[in-house]
This record gives sequence, C-alpha cells and structure tokens, in this order.
Amino acid sequence: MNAVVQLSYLIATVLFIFALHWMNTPMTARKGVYAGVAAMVIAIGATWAQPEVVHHGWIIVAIIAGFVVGVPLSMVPLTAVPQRTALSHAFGGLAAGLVGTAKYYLWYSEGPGELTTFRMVAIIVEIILGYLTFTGSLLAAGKLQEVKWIPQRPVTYPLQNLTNLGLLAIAVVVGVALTVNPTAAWAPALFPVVILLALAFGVLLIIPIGGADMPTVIAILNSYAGLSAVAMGFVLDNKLLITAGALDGASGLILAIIMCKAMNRSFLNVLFGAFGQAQQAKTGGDQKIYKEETIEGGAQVLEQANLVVIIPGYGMAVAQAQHKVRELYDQLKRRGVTVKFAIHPVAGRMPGHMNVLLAEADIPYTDLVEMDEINPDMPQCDVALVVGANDVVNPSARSEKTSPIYGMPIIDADRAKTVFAIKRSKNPGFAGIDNELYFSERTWMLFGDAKNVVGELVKQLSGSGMH
Amino acid sequence: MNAVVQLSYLIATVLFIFALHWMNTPMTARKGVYAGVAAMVIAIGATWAQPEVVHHGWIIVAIIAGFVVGVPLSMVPLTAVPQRTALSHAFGGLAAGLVGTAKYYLWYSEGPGELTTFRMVAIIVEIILGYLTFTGSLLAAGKLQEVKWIPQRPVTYPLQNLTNLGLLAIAVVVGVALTVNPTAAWAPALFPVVILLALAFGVLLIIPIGGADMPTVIAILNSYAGLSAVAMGFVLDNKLLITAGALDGASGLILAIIMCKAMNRSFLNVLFGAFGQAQQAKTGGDQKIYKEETIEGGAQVLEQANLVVIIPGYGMAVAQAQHKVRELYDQLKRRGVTVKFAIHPVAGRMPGHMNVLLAEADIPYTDLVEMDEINPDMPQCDVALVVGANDVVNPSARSEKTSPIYGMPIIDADRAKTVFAIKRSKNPGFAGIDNELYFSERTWMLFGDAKNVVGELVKQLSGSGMH
Amino acid sequence: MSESIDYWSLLYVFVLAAFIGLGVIRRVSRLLHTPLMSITNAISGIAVIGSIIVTGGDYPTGIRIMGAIALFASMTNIVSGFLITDRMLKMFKTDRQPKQDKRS
Amino acid sequence: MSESIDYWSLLYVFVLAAFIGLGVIRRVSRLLHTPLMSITNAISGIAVIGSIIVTGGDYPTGIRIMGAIALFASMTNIVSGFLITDRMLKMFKTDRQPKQDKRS
Ligand SMILES: NC(=O)c1ccc[n+]([C@@H]2O[C@H](COP(=O)([O-])OP(=O)(O)OC[C@H]3O[C@@H](n4cnc5c(N)ncnc54)[C@H](OP(=O)(O)O)[C@@H]3O)[C@@H](O)[C@H]2O)c1
Ligand SMILES: NC(=O)c1ccc[n+]([C@@H]2O[C@H](COP(=O)([O-])OP(=O)(O)OC[C@H]3O[C@@H](n4cnc5c(N)ncnc54)[C@H](OP(=O)(O)O)[C@@H]3O)[C@@H](O)[C@H]2O)c1
Repeated sequence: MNAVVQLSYLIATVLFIFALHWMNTPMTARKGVYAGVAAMVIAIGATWAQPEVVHHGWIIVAIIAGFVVGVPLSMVPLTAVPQRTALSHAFGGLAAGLVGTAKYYLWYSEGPGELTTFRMVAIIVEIILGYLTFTGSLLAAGKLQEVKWIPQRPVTYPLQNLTNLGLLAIAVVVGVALTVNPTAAWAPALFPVVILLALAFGVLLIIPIGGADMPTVIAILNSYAGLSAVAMGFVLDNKLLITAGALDGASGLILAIIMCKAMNRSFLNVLFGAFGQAQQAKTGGDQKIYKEETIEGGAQVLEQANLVVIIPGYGMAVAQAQHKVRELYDQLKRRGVTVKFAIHPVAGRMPGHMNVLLAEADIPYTDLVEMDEINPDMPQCDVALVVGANDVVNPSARSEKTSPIYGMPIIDADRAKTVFAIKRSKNPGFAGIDNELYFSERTWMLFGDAKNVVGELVKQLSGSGMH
Repeated sequence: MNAVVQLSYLIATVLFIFALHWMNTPMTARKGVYAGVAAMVIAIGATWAQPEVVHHGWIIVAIIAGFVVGVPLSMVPLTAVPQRTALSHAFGGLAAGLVGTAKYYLWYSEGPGELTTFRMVAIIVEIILGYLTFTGSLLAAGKLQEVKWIPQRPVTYPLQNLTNLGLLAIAVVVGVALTVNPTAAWAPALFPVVILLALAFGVLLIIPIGGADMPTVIAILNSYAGLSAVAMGFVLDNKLLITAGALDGASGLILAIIMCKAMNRSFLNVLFGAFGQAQQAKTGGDQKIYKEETIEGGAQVLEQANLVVIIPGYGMAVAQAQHKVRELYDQLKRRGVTVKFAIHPVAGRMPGHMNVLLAEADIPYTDLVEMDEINPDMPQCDVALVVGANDVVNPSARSEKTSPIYGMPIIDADRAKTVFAIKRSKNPGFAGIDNELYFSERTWMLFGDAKNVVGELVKQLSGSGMH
Repeated sequence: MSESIDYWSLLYVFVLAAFIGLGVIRRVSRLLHTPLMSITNAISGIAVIGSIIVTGGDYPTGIRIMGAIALFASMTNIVSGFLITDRMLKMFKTDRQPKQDKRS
Repeated sequence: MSESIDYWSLLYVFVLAAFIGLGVIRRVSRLLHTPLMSITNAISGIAVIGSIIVTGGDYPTGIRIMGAIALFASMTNIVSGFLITDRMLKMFKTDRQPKQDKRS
C-alpha cells in the first residue's frame, strides 16, 4: 500500500474515533455522523484507487445495489429498529465470511506461501465468527420480526448446550487441522466443512433464546461482527479494519453488559438460560383485585398535581402512543404541572428505546430523566403515570429473592403519592411475573390500549381545560 | 525482537495505560503505581534479556547509580516537588538526546544503510527536543529552587523572541541538511552543531519567563520530554517507547492547558509574554485602608459560625501551615462547625498543590471541594478564612477588564458573610495586583505568617474550648 | 522476522483500539444508545475495503462473485446505517435550552 | 516497501496512543494532579530500554558511555518518580468513608 492509501486509512481511523466520541451528547451527535460518512468515503476512495483494483464494473453494480437496498432499509419504523440492526449484523458477518473464504482459495491457488500460520488462524476465526453471526443474526431478526414460521418461544431439547458446544468444538478442531497444513490437497475440501459448521452453530445458538432476550443477544452478535472485521484486518494486514472492528466490537460488548446489569442477569444466563420460557410458565395468575379508575377521575387527579412523572415502557412502543403522550405532556404543562419522564435503562426492547420514541414525538430530551436521577424525587411525585411499563416498575425486584427479576434496579413508582397504570390486560410483562405495584392501595388501573387511554385523557383535559 | 520481548512490551504498554487510568480516583491510585512499577520491571527485564546485550557491568553500575540518586530525590519536601519534577524532565531529555546521538554515530560508522530519511527525521526531532528539554528544565529547576546565581525575574532583551526563533530555525535547517545526506563526510561534524543549538535554545526559551510561570512551563517541558521519547521510539522502531512517550506527552499537555485556562492565559502568552515582569511593575500601591481583626475576635466569630470555608493559597505552602490548619479544622469540627476547604485549580504553584499539602496534614480529601462545586454555597458561608491565598480570591478577575487576571475564574470569597484574610504584608500575590477583597467592608485582615496566625487561633479555641 | 514484527504491530493496534473503543463508548450518552447501535452498524460496513480488493482484483470469477456479494452487503450496512442514525438524531430536541442537558 | 509499512504502523500506534493518553489523563482526579506529574516522570523513564541496548551492546566505548549516562538518568527518574508518587498517595485519606469521595 502506498503512502497516500496509508495516510487515508489513518485519517479514516481518526474520523471514526471522533464519530463515536461525538455521540456522547445529542448536541454533537450529528457531527459524529458526518465524520463517520467522511471516514467511509475516504476509505472507499483510497481502496478503490489502488492499482490491484482493475475491474470496476462489478464494484459499481454492487455499490448501486447497496444503495437500492440500503435506502429503504433506513426508512423502517422505529419499532423495527431492532430487527434492522440484527439484519445489518447478518450482512456484516456475511461480508467477513465471504472475504475470508475468497482470500483463502485465492492464496491456496495463487500464493500458498501467503498462508502463514498466523494468517490461517485469522482466516479461521474470521469465517467462524462471520458465518455464525450471519445465520444467528438472520434468525434473531426473524424472531423479532415475528416471522410466522420462526418459533417465538425458545426451542429447547435435551443436551442442547452440550450439542452446541460439541459442534463448535468440531469446527475448531477442523480449523486447527487446516491451520496446521493449509496447503494440503484435502484442505480446500475441508474448508467448507468449517463454514457449514459455523452456519449451523449460528442457528443452534439462537433458537433456544426467547424473543424478548433478543436485544441482548443482538448486542452480543454486534461484538462478534466487530471481531470478525478485526480478524479480516489481521488477514489483510489492514489497520483500519482492525480499529473500526474493535470500536464496533467494544460497542456491542458494552451495550450487552449494560442490558445484563440492568436486568441483573449474566451473559451465560442470557445465552444458555432459555429465559423466555418462564413467560409461558408463570403467566396469568391474578387472584388479587385491581382498583380501576375512570378517564374523568384520572384526568382530574392529573391536572391537580404539581409533579407528574410519566414512566413509559414497552407498551408505549407497541401502542405507538408517544405522540398522544406528547399531547398529554403539553396539556399538563399548560396547566403549570411539572412533567418529567422517568427512563429505565431497559424499558422497551432495546437500549435507548424510550428516548428515541419520545424524541420522535418532539419531547425535549431535557425532560427525560434517568432512573438513578429521578428515584430520589419519587416520594415528592404526586402522580406516577405508568404507560405500558411493567417489569421496570415491579417492586418485587427489590424484595422477593425468588423473583426472576430480583436485584434488577427499578423506578420507584410505588413511592409516588398516586399511581396510574395503563395496560390492556392483566397479563404480565416480559419477565412473566405479577406486579405487586398494581395491587397497592395507591394504584389505580386504566385498562386499555395505551394510545387510546392517553388519547382519552387528553380529550378530557382539553375539553375541560380550554376555557 | 523475538516474540517474548514483543509480548512483554505489549503487556507493559497495557499496564502503563492502567497505571494512569487508576489515577482517576484516590481509592485506586496506589494500584496505579504498582501497575507502573510492574510494567517498568517487565520492560527492563525483556530488554536486558535480548541477545545483543552482551556487556552487563556498566548496566548494573548505572542502575545502582540510578537508585543511589533516585531514592534521596524521592524524599524532598513537598514544597520542592516542582523543581524535582523539572529536574526529572531534564534527565528524561538528556537520556533521549544521548540515545539519539549514540544511535546516529553508531549507524554512521557501522550501518549507514540504516540511516533512512524517516529515521534521520526522527533522530533530529529526538535530539532537538531532548537537549532543549534538558537545559530548559535545568534552568527552570534552578529558578524554582531560587538558586542565587540564576536570575528570578524574567531576563529580556530587544528582539528576544526573534533571536530565539531564529536560533531554532538554524537548528532545523542544519537538521534538514543532515537528513538529506546523513552519511556525508561532514555530517558527523555538523551533528554536534544541532546539539549545541538545541542546548542553547533550551536556555533562551526559559530565561525570559518569570519564576511564577514555571509550573506551566514545566508542564510544557513535560510534554516535550514525552515527545522526545516518542521520537526515540520511531528511531528504535519500538512501540512501547512510542506509547509510553505519548501518554507522558498527553499528561504534560493537559496539565498545561488546565493551568492556562485557570489563569485565563494563552500558551503563547506564557511562553513569550515575560509575564513575571508585571510583578515588579505593579507592586506596592496601597492607599486604601485595611481593617484588622484580633486573634480573640477572629476565634470567637469562627466558633459561632455554622459553615466555615477555608481557602488555602500559596502562602499556606510557603508557611508550611497545613498542620496548624488541620488543628484548626479539628477544633471547629469539635464545636459542630461545618468546615470545608475550597480548592482553586491553580492555588499554590503547581496543579493539585493544595490537595497534597492538606492530605499530608491528614485532612480527609472528602472535605476538599473544587471551586465550581463550592462557589454556589459561598453566600451561605458564615466565615471565609483565606489562608495565604490572593489572586485566586481576587474579585477584580470578574469585573476589571484591565486586570492581568481578568477572566480567571475565582473562588467567591467576597460573597461570604464574613471574610478573614491571613497574609504577612500588604504585598500583592503572584499576579502583582491589589486585591479589592481586602478592602471590602466584610473583610478583616489577620496579618502575620500563616503558621503563626493559625496557630494562635487554635490556641485561643483550645483555651476557650476545653471546658 | 519482519513479518512477525508486522503481526505484532497489528496486535498492538488492536489492543490500543480496544482501549479507545471501551473508553469512548462508555461515555456515549444513554439517550443515544439506539442511534449508537445503528452508527456502529454503519461503521462495521468498513468490511467494504476488503470486498473492493477481492471484487476488483484480477481473480477467478468465483472469487470475484464472493467479493461482489460481500461488497453489496457492506454497502447496504453503510448506507442504511448512516441514514437511519441521522434520521433518529434529527429528532432529538432541547426545547432551545441546549445548556440544560443533564445526561451528556 | 515493508519498511514504509512498518513506519506507518509506528505512526498508527502513536496516534492511537495519543488518543488514549488524552482520554485517560482528562479523567484523572484533580486531587491527584501533583502525584500525576510525578508518576508520568517515572513512566518517562521508559527511555531506559533504549539506553540498555546502547550501553550493553558490543559498541565503541564512546557510544556505550553515552548509553550508560542515559541509563543512569532514566533509572533516576523511574526510582524517584515511583517512590515519591507512592509517598504522596499514601497521604490521601477518606476518613474511612470511601463512598463519599465527590471528585472521583
Ligand atoms: N430495553 C432493553 O434493552 C431490553 C432488552 C432485553 C430485555 N428487556 C426487558 O424488557 C422489559 C422491559 O420492561 P417494560 O416495563 O418496558 O416492558 P414489559 O415489562 O415487557 O411490560 C410491557 C407492558 O406493556 C403492556 N402493554 C403491551 N402492549 C400494550 C399496549 N398496546 N397498550 C398498553 N399497554 C401495553 C403489557 O401489558 P398488557 O399486555 O396487559 O397490555 C406489559 O405489561 C424488561 O423486563 C427488560 O428486562 C429490555
Ligand atoms: N497552581 C499552579 O499550578 C500555578 C501555576 C502557575 C501560576 N500560578 C499562579 O499562582 C497564583 C496562585 O494564587 P494564590 O492565591 O494561591 O497565591 P498568590 O496569589 O501568589 O498569593 C499568595 C499570598 O500568600 C501570601 N503569603 C506568602 N507567604 C506567606 C506566609 N508565609 N504566610 C502568610 N501569607 C503568605 C502572600 O502575601 P504576603 O506576601 O503579604 O504574605 C500572597 O498574597 C495564581 O496567580 C496562579 O495563577 C499557579
């Protein structure tokens, strides 16, 4: 690689670092996007300009195709972001896998000398990570998209984890064999075996995981995709690939850790716990009585309050209720009520889910308060309005050692003077457990779809408020 | 270099990063020191073990000598830390310069092929930075130590900056000449010229700078020393040197920036402003009247207070009053008075100066509050006790556009209900300007050496308090 | 020899990059975790530079086809990743008091 | 060629290390800026690894003398730097309520 290319890659590296650095506040975040785009353009330009690139037709076609598919993919509704992310990991994994495969066969036929041990190790790692990320992420995307022929609930069978690990072990063994003698006559025939094993492993890794655990799994797949890019960098002796891949991997890892912490679960438990099952098991035990509240009553209490804390959850996303919530926020503000939003780190189904939805509804992010910041103020809160949240406000996380969410930090809705909870039914949330909060004497339920209920409240208020 | 050495260097790099990372809180800081020591031991061991190291006698001698000088150097009183730091930069610069010189002559005679352009550039940068850091830091150390035959006040003469830059320019030109034809017959003769110019430039760079600006200059020299280590890394193709040097350089740079910000001065102004002069110029204009307070009176007001904020400054360091201050702190605490220390980022003469002194006196660092944190509380403060601080509490920094410290953020002592100021005389502080605070109607002076005055106050309180 | 050194530099670069990644990502605002996911998707499209070489090189068709597919996949990530990130970030408003962001 | 590549890796390492340095140092507690100065002094003693090669190699005496002086200078920094840093850090106490440190 000549100096110009080297320099361009160095500049691209620096720009990528800034791109992520600027994500540390919404004020600079968009600058980050531009930095990222600039870096990518520079990297592509520098690579394309290299002498060994002689055929341009296919490159142009592939790039155009990328735009044709990419642009629509970027217009999916926010609720579809998790599956879009998974899909993109699948693409990333596929790309890494293919490049690794291509390079191997290329060197096998044209430059066996290039297949040093170090490089073979890198290639094997690249293709195993790449292809398992490919199938794994596809399946994850399918589950999130709730594609009919993909089972939502965890599929489990005896000795499952053993089988999976066994499979991986075989792949590794074959890989070692290839690494030791990459140029043997039988090598090119054995290579595809590793690919198939990786593809299969990806599927088996995901099927035992419940749909609701997917966000965590996606983050983990994200770091796999990053690592496969790093491996590609080792194969191609390219530092830009290594740095970008490492940044990518770090991001996936940290998001996964944050989610696990906030759910008080361990990686292993997520990966091998077949957690979603609990859902089926525990559902639908409700002997206790719910106190219901009417829209009129609710609206009245709300407008008399000084401080209202709205606690959104997955239900708000499902119901797409954020815009109605914004109207409610406006109505109350107009009456001089202080309205804050309490955002739990794992409310919804992906990190930052609630923040994007509320931002989409034009709610200033300065009114979105993190769990740790709002909890101390909850006792002063007159009304806690729970909009389709459940686990993240479930007090049993504090007390009940037996509860599956025991130890998960929650938003202290139960410490507010009054609690209104909006949900459609008496069904539990993601964790599949009852919620003491709904039976507390301070709590009144507003049953119904979040969008409708909030809409009704707004009508009430605007009706009464407009004089 | 074989794999073992490479691996050791990689490990050392990681350990160095952690060493600095752990300095982010006093709770982990000592772990940082151990990590640093471990890294250093590994690096030395791995290097020493290399085959090309055949003579061990001198190495052992030099190491022992290092201990013989280093141990006593580590026992200097805290007031001497700035000059110790400067001295250590001098050593660092010298080492870099010498290694660069040795390597050049070595390659000139034994392997001219090694003297590639890239390497020559690195060598020239290394020796210029190294040697100018050497003499510059020595001079700085001398000024701080107030060695008699070194002029304290800035030495200036017409066209000074021009001369300096001219000198540097010549050095660079000669350097370029060497880079272009490093193996020419005249090269070895020209090489020392660069060295001499660098040595001279180091001296000339420092003499126009006032003693009180030295801390900032030292920080800048620190980053030069770091960069010369980086250059050495480029010369020797050694990544550990590059990383460690970069960490070192970053630290110096950031400390310098912090100081300049806190003094509201620019790098250039510090380097070429011959700031200290102002001192001479403005000293000793005091027509206004000071109100004095007696020890008894002061002690009484203090013990009646609820919140006392002690604002230490350079004077506390000069007087070594921190231990007496601790006694005062104990006395007041015993009476249920809340006592906090307000720490200005540039109080004293080096970053963190006050923190170390107070820590030395066993004052829990949880009671040391940063300027930005304490200022909002100053209006609630009953007594602000200024112990040998001056510029950092000078209100003219807020208002007077003409003041040399205009725009420098200060501790709002003048907003406290009562102010007691301890200083020996009516002389100004480092910036050489009068301080409105001393003439405010809320302020009472306690003239005298900080140690004595505080000691008297303690006696009063323990006298009255011990019933 | 030179090769082994070279691999060591790659390893070095990886370790340092990992440190930077962890340091930078840890300080990303919680508000922006969803956009963060999508911008890293885009960045992972960097595999594009590997794919271009394989697609455009003077290699057997089979190889180049693999390259082209990889190139297409990476481009898709880049395009959709950056576009959707920007689309999301556009939504974040301060109510014109940018100084008050508590979480940045 | 291989050489130029090699220099590029060094440059890469430098740039990444600089990022790490700025990131890490910016988060050093203000309380500890004086110890920070002295620990970086010690770290700058890393020049020792260059000096050892020059001192211990089979070179002309003149060269080795320069090396020995450099080695002595670096060792002095290492020894005094780490010792004084530790001495200062020993002084920082919390009053046995380590949780209350506001500035870390
Ligand atoms: N955010 C992440 O990154 C992430 C990742 C993995 C797992 N998780 C898990 O997801 C859960 C998130 O907690 P959460 O409280 O936000 O959600 P949740 O616990 O899943 O509860 C959602 C609630 O919303 C209600 N709901 C659903 N659709 C609704 C609609 N259209 N209108 C009104 N209400 C509706 C549901 O009750 P009805 O069915 O009765 O309406 C349910 O009780 C946590 O357990 C977390 O661990 C989160
Ligand atoms: N900290 C850093 O990193 C750094 C770096 C560069 C420059 N500076 C500068 O240094 C200054 C620091 O401000 P500062 O308020 O701490 O110090 P200062 O402004 O220099 O004032 C120190 C005061 O202490 C008094 N004093 C001296 N010896 C004393 C003794 N033995 N007993 C009692 N009082 C004594 C002096 O008055 P008397 O002579 O009347 O006693 C003087 O007014 C700032 O201007 C800052 O910009 C700091």
